[in-house]
Amino acid sequence: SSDDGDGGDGGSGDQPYTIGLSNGFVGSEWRTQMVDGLEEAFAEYEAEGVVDELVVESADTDVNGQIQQIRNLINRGVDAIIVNPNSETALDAVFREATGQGIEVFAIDQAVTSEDVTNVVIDQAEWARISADWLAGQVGQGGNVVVVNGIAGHPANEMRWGAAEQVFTDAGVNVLTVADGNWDQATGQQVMTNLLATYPDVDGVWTQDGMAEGVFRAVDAAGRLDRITISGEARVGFMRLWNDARATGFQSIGVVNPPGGAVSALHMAVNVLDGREFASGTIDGNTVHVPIPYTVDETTFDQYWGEAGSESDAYSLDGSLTRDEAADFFE
Amino acid sequence: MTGAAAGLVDRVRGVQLSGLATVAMLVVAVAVNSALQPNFWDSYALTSNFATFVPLVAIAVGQTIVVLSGGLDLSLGAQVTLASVVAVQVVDGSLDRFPLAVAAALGVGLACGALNGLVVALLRLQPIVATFATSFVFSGLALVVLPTPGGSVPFEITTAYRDSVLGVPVALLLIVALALVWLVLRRHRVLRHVYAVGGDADAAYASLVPVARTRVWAYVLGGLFAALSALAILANTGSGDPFVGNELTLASVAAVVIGGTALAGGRGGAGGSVLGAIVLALVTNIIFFADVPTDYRQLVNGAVIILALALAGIPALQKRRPSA
Amino acid sequence: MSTPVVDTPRRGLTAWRPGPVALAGTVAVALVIAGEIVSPGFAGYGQLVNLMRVAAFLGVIAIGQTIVIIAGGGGVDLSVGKVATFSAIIGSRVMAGDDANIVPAVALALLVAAAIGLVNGLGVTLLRIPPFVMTLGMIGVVQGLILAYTGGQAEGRAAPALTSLVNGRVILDLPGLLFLWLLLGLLAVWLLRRTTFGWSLFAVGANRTAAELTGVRVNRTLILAYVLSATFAGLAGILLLGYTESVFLDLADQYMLPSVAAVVIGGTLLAGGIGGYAGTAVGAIVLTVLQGLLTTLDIGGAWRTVVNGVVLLVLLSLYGRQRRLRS
Amino acid sequence: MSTPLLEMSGVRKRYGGVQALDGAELTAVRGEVHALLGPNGSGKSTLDKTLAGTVVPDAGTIRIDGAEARIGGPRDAHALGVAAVYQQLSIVGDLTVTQNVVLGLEPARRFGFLDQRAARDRAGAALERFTAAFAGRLPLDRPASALGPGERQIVEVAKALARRPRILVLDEATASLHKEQVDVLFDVVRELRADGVLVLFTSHRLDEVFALCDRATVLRNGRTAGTVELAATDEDELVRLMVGDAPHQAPRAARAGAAGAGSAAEGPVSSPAATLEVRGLTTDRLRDVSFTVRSGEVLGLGGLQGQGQSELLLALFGGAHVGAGEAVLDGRPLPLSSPVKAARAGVALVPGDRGRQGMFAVRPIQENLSLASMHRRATARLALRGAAERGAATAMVERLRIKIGSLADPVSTLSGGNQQKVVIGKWLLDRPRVVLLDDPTKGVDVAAKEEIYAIVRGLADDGAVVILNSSDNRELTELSDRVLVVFEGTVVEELDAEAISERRLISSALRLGPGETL
Ligand SMILES: Nc1ncnc2c1ncn2[C@@H]1O[C@H](COP(=O)(O)OP(=O)(O)OP(=O)(O)O)[C@@H](O)[C@H]1O
Ligand SMILES: Nc1ncnc2c1ncn2[C@@H]1O[C@H](COP(=O)(O)OP(=O)(O)OP(=O)(O)O)[C@@H](O)[C@H]1O
Ligand SMILES: [Mg+2]
Ligand SMILES: [Mg+2]
Repeated sequence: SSDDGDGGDGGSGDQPYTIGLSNGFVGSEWRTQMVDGLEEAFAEYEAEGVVDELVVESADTDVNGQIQQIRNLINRGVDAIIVNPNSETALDAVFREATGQGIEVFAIDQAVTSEDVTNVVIDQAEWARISADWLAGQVGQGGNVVVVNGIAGHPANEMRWGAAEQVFTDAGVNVLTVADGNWDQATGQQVMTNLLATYPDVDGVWTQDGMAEGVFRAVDAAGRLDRITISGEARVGFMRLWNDARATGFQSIGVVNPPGGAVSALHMAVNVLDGREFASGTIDGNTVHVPIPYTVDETTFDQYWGEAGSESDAYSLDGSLTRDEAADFFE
Repeated sequence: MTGAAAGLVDRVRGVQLSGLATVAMLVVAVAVNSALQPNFWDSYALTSNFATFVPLVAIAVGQTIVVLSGGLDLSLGAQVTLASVVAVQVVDGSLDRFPLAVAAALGVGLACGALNGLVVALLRLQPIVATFATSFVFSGLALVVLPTPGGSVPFEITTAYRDSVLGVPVALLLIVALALVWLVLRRHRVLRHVYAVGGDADAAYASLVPVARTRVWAYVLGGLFAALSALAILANTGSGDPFVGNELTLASVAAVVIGGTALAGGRGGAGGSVLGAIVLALVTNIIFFADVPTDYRQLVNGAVIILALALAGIPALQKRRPSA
Repeated sequence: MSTPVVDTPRRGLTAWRPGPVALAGTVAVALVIAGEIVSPGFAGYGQLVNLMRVAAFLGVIAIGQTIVIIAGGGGVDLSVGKVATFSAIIGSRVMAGDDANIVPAVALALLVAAAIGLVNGLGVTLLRIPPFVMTLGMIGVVQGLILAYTGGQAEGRAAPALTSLVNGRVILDLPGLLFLWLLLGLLAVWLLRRTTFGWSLFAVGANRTAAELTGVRVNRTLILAYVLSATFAGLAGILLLGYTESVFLDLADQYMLPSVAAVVIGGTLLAGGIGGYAGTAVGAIVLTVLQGLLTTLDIGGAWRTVVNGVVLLVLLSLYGRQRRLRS
Repeated sequence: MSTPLLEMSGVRKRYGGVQALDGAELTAVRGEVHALLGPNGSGKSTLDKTLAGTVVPDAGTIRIDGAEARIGGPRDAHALGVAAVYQQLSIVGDLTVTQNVVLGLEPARRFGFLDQRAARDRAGAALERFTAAFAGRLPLDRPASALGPGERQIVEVAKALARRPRILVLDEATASLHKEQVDVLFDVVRELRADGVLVLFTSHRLDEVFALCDRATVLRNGRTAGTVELAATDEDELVRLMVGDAPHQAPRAARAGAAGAGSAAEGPVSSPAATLEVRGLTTDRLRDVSFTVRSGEVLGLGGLQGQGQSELLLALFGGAHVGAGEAVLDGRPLPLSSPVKAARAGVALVPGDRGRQGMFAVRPIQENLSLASMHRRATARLALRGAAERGAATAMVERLRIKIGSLADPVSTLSGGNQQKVVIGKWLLDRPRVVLLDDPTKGVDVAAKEEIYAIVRGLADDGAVVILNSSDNRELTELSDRVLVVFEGTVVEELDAEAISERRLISSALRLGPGETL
C-alpha cells in the first residue's frame, strides 16, 4: 500500500490500493447490505490486482468514535476512505487530517460539508420529492396528510422533509402534524397508531424509509387502509404487505435508496486514485449525485417483486453504478 | 505491625490497589496496541490518539465527581452537546470570539449542573432517573439552538489542538491539565465534602457538612467538566452537531468504574477515571488493529470491557465477607 | 406504648402502599384527559386500547427491571432492551413464519435470554461488577452476538399464531396482548409478594448483610433476579415480534432507560428493598400515554423532547423522591 | 439558680404511627452532667437529636440561655454551641480519622483550600487523651472503616469534643467502650463540667449514671416522667420512674415458664441430647479455640470487648473465613463455610449489630419474622400461604411479647428492644439446635432485658445449645452455666458455675493474677 502523500489531483496510480470503510452504525440491515455489497465489488477489483485490502471499521459509535475510526484508518495507511458519516459537519477536521496525509475521502449516503471530501450520494431532496409528489397527487388539493419522519435535526431527515414539505405546500396539501418515528419500524407503528386515533380525517401518510411497514400495519389495524394512502418504501418487508393488499386496490410507491452507493463510491475512488479528474458538469461543488436507480410503483411492482420477493424482509432494493457508468463521470 | 505501617497498608489496599489495577490495564493496553500497530509511537498516531481521548477523559472526570458524591449523571453527554452547540453558535468561526465561546460553554455547563443539582439535591429525585429526564431537556434545547449541524470553529483552534509542543501532543498536555485541575480540587473543602456525602450522607449531615449544597456543587462541577469536554470536541471536530455528545454518557460511567471509583460513592478518584477513559479508547484501537473479523468485533469489544470492569473490581473482591 | 395504631394486622403480608400506584394512576388519567382536551379523540376507546397495547411491551420488560431494582445494591439491568431485541431476532429466525416452529423458537429465545441474564448475575455476584456497568457492558456483548448470529441481516418472520395471539381481538375488542400482560403481571405480583423468592429478594434489597446472616442465599437470589429480568425481557421481545411481525437489528433497544423510569414512577426505590410491580405497570402506562400525547402535539421534535424531559421530572417528583436526611 | 442553660419544653415528634416524643421536658444548667434516661423507645435519642438539629420537632420550644433557639439543622445547633455523640455514629468510613474529626469544620486557607496540617493537629489534640485505646498510636491517617467499634466510638467522641461545645450530648457513648476508655471519657466529662459545660448523658448502665451524673431526667413513652437529684436517689427509684407502675418483671422462677409455654405451642424445639464440640477453630482473629457445650446449657463468652467473641460466633455461623478447625454437632460436622448451610444445620445467630446485621429496617415485621423459617411452611419451598405466615408471626409476637402496631409495619417503627425481639424471634420460628447470641441486650432497656433473659433461659431449658456473648458482666453472671474468657482470639480461662461472679469475670478479662484486684 502507499501512504506517501500524492494528493487527489496528481494520482500516480501505484496500484494496488488499500481502501478503508468507516461506518458508524450497525443497527440496521441497510448498513449491512452496504458493507456486504462493497466487499463483493471490492473482491472483483482485488482479483484484478487493482486493490489489495479493504479495511472495514464498522461499529455502533458516535461522532467521537467515528473520528477514532478514521484516525485508525489513517494510521493503517489506506489510500482512500469511504465513509458513511454520523455527522454532516463534525468530521470535517478529521477529514482534513486524512487529506493532509494524501488520502482520498468519499462520503456516501449522507453528504458532508467538508470540501476535502467527495460526496457520492443520491439527492435526498429529489428522493423525497418523488414520493411526496406521488402522495400529493393521490390525496389531491386540500387533502390531509400526517408525516412520520426519522429523527428531528438529523441532516438527511431535514433535507428530505424540507423538500417534501415544499411539494405539499405547492400542491395545496394540508400537513396536519409531523411526528418522529426514529427510522424505526416499531416506533413508527406506535406513532402512527397514536396519530390515527387523534386525527380522524387523514387522507394520506408520508413517511421515510424504515417505517413504512410499521405505518402500514398501524393503518391496517385501524381498518383504514382503504381510505388512507401511504407513501411506502422499496424494501421487501413493505413490498410483501403491499403485494398482499394489492388485491383490495391498495397502491403505494417505493423510491429506492440504494445501499449500493458504497459500490458507486468505490468505483469513483479507484478512478480518482488512478489519477483521473471528474468531468465538468458531473460534480457540483464537491458533491457527485448518483442517480436514484429506480422507483417501485404500481406499474413496475410486478417486475421488482419478482426479482426481490425471495429476499428477507429487511432487504432494500438496490442499485449501483456499473464501472462504465462510473467512468462516465470522469474526463 | 506499627500504626504507621498499618495506616500505609490500609491506604495502599483501600485506594491505591484499585488504581494499580487500572494502571496495569493501561500498561497492557499500550503494550498490546503498540505491538499491533507499528506506527503507534509516530507523531501523527500519538497526537491523533490523544486528540481522541480528551473529550471522554474530560467527561469522565466530571462523572467521577458526581459519582463520588453518591450520584450519577446520565445527562452529561447531553450537556456536552448543548454546551458545544451554544459555543459554536457564539464563536461562529471567529478566533476573537473564542474566549466568549469558552465562557458560554462553561456557563451552559454551570447552568445544567445547577439544574441537576436542584432536582437531585433539593427536590431529592433519584439521580439516575432525574438526570435521564434532564438529558431530554438538554438535548432538546441543543436542537433548538442548532437545528441542523453547522457552524465552524476557528481554524487556529482545530490546528492547535492537533499540534505538539516539543514533541508532546497538545492533547496530552490538556489531559495533564485536567488531571492537575482535579488535584487542585481535591485539596478543596468542596471535594472533601463530596467524599463525605458520597460515603455516608447521614453522617455528613450530622457532621455539619452542607449536604444539599455539596451535592449541587458535585453536579455543577460535573457540568463544568462536560463543558470542557464540549470544547475538546469542538476542537476535535471543527464544527457543531446537535447529537455530538450524547453517547459519551454511558462510556463515562464505564471509564469511572474501570478507574476504580465505587459507583456507590465516597471512594475513588478522577486519576483512575482518566486512565480508564484511555483504556476504553485503546481497546477499540486494539480490536481494530488486531484484525478481528468485522462481525465479531463488537462481541470482542464488549467482552473485553466486561473483563476490564471485572479487573477493576478485584481489589473490592478482597473485602468480600459481609460480616467482617 | 400508647401510640394509636394505624394499620390493622389483617392488611396483607407485605407493606403494600397504595401511595405510588394510586398516584401514578391518577397521573395516567390526568394525562389522558389532557390528551383529550389537546386533541379530541385521544381518550376514545380504540385509542386507549392502543395505548395499553403499546404500554404492554414496556410493562413486560419492566417486570424484570422491577425485580432487579428491588434486589438493591445499585441493581439495574440496562441490557433488557438489547436482550429483547436479540430474543426477537432468534425467535423470528427459528419461527420463520411457521406456526409449527413457535415452541422451539420461543424456547430457544428465552433460553438464550436467560443465559445472558445468568452471565449478568454471575458478573454482579461473583465478579462484583456494579450492575449498572455490568449490564451496560452486556449491551455491547449482546449486540456483538446479534451481529455474529445474523451477519447483520435479521431474517425470518413471526408465526401467524403468535401474531394473532398478540394482535388478535379476544373480548371487548381487546387484543390478546393485554391479557398476556395481565397474566404476566399477576405472575410478577405473586412472585414478589407470595413466594420465598420474593421475600428473599426484598430482604436482600433491604439489607444484604442481614439477609446473608439470616440464611438467605443472597447470590442465588441475585442471580435468579438477573435471569428473570433477562427472561422477561426476552418474552417482551417475542411479544414485540408478534406485534411488528418482522424484526430488525435494534427492535427493542429504546426500552432501556424507559423501563427504569417506569419502575421509579411506580414507586419502587432505586436503592432497593421497597416497591412492587403494580406501580411499575401503572408507570409504564403513564410513560406510554405521555409519549402518545407528545406525538399528537404538533410542536416540533426539539421542543417535544424538552417537554418530554420536563414532564418526566414532574412525574418523578410526585413519588420518586428520596428521604430527607433531617427528619 | 440563674437562667438554666438549656430548657426544652413541650417537645413533640411523630414518626408515622409512632409518637416518639409527646411533650417532653428537660431543664439543665451550666456545669452539670445531666442523665437522660428511659426505657428503649422512650424518645431519648429523638430528644437529643432535636437539640442537635438532625430532627425537627413537630412542636415545642428549646431555650438556650433563656433565649428561644431556632434549630433548623445541625449547623444551627453548632452555632449555639451544641455538639453530639450520636447513638448511630456519624462517622464516614471512607474518610480518615483526621478527616472525620474535622469534618464539616475543616480548617482552610484562602478560597476554601484545606489546611491539612492544621487538621491533623486538631484531630491529634482531640484524640490525645484516648491514645491508650489505640495501642499507643493514634491512627490519624487510617480510614475510619478500618477501626473497631470501640475505636470508632472514640473518634465520634473526639469529634464532638473538637467542636468545643457548651452543651455536649452523649447518646450511649459508652456502649462499645472498654472500662478503661470509659474512665478516660469520664475524666474528660468531669473536666468539661468544671469548665461550665452542660453534658447530657444517656446510658442504660445505671452504675455509670450514678458514677458520673448529677441529676437525671427520665423519659417514658415520650413524656418526661421526672427529674431527680441522683445523690438522693437509688437504683430502684430510677427503675420505677422508667418502668412506671407496670409490675417489675418477675425473677428467675417465672422465666422458663414464659418462654417454655410459648414454645410448647410451636412443637418440640430440639432433640434433647445435642452436643456441640468445637476443635481447634482458627480464623483471622481466632487461634485454636476448642470447647464443648451440651444442650440445655448456656455457655457465656467473657473477656474484654473485641477479643474475638463476635468472630467466634460468626465463625460458628459460617460468616467468617475459617482457616482450620471444625465444629461437630451430635457427631456430625457442622458446615462452617456459609451462613445458609449453618442455618440449615440448625444454627441461629443473633448478631451484635442489629441495624446492620440483624434486621431489614424498611421491610414489614411479618417478613422480618418469617424470613429465616419460611421455607418450612412454603409449598414446594416456593409458594407462601398468607395465613400460615401470619399465624407463625403472630404466635411469635405473642410469645415474645413484642409490642407492635401491625405486622405490616416496617420493623424500623419499633423501639430498639422490640426490634431485638424480632431479630431473636425470627430464629425461634426456625427451631434452632444451636443459638448464638451476640450481645443480645446491648442498648436494651431494663424491662426488655428481663424478657430477653427469660427467652434465652427458655431456649436452653428446651434443649438448645446456647452460646452467649455479652459486654455486660452481670448478664453473664445471671445467665451462664459456664463462661469462657476470651483474650486475643483464644480461650484463656474457663469458669464454671460456682466460679462465675462479676468480680471474677473482670479480673479474668484483664488477666490479673489471683492476688491482684482492680
Ligand atoms: N438531605 C436533606 N434532606 C432534606 N433537606 C436537606 C437535606 N440536606 C439539606 N437539607 C436542607 O436543604 C437546605 C440546604 O442544605 P445545606 O445542607 O446546605 O444546609 P445549611 O446548613 O443550611 O447550609 P448553609 O448554612 O450554607 O445554608 C437546607 O434548608 C437544609 O435544611
Ligand atoms: N427515623 C425513625 N422513623 C420511625 N420511627 C422512629 C425513628 N426514629 C425513632 N423512631 C421511633 O421513635 C421512638 C423513640 O425512639 P428513640 O430512638 O428516640 O428511643 P430511645 O429512647 O433512644 O431508645 P433506645 O434506648 O432504644 O435508644 C421509638 O418507638 C422508635 O421506634
Ligand atoms: Mg436511643
Ligand atoms: Mg442554611
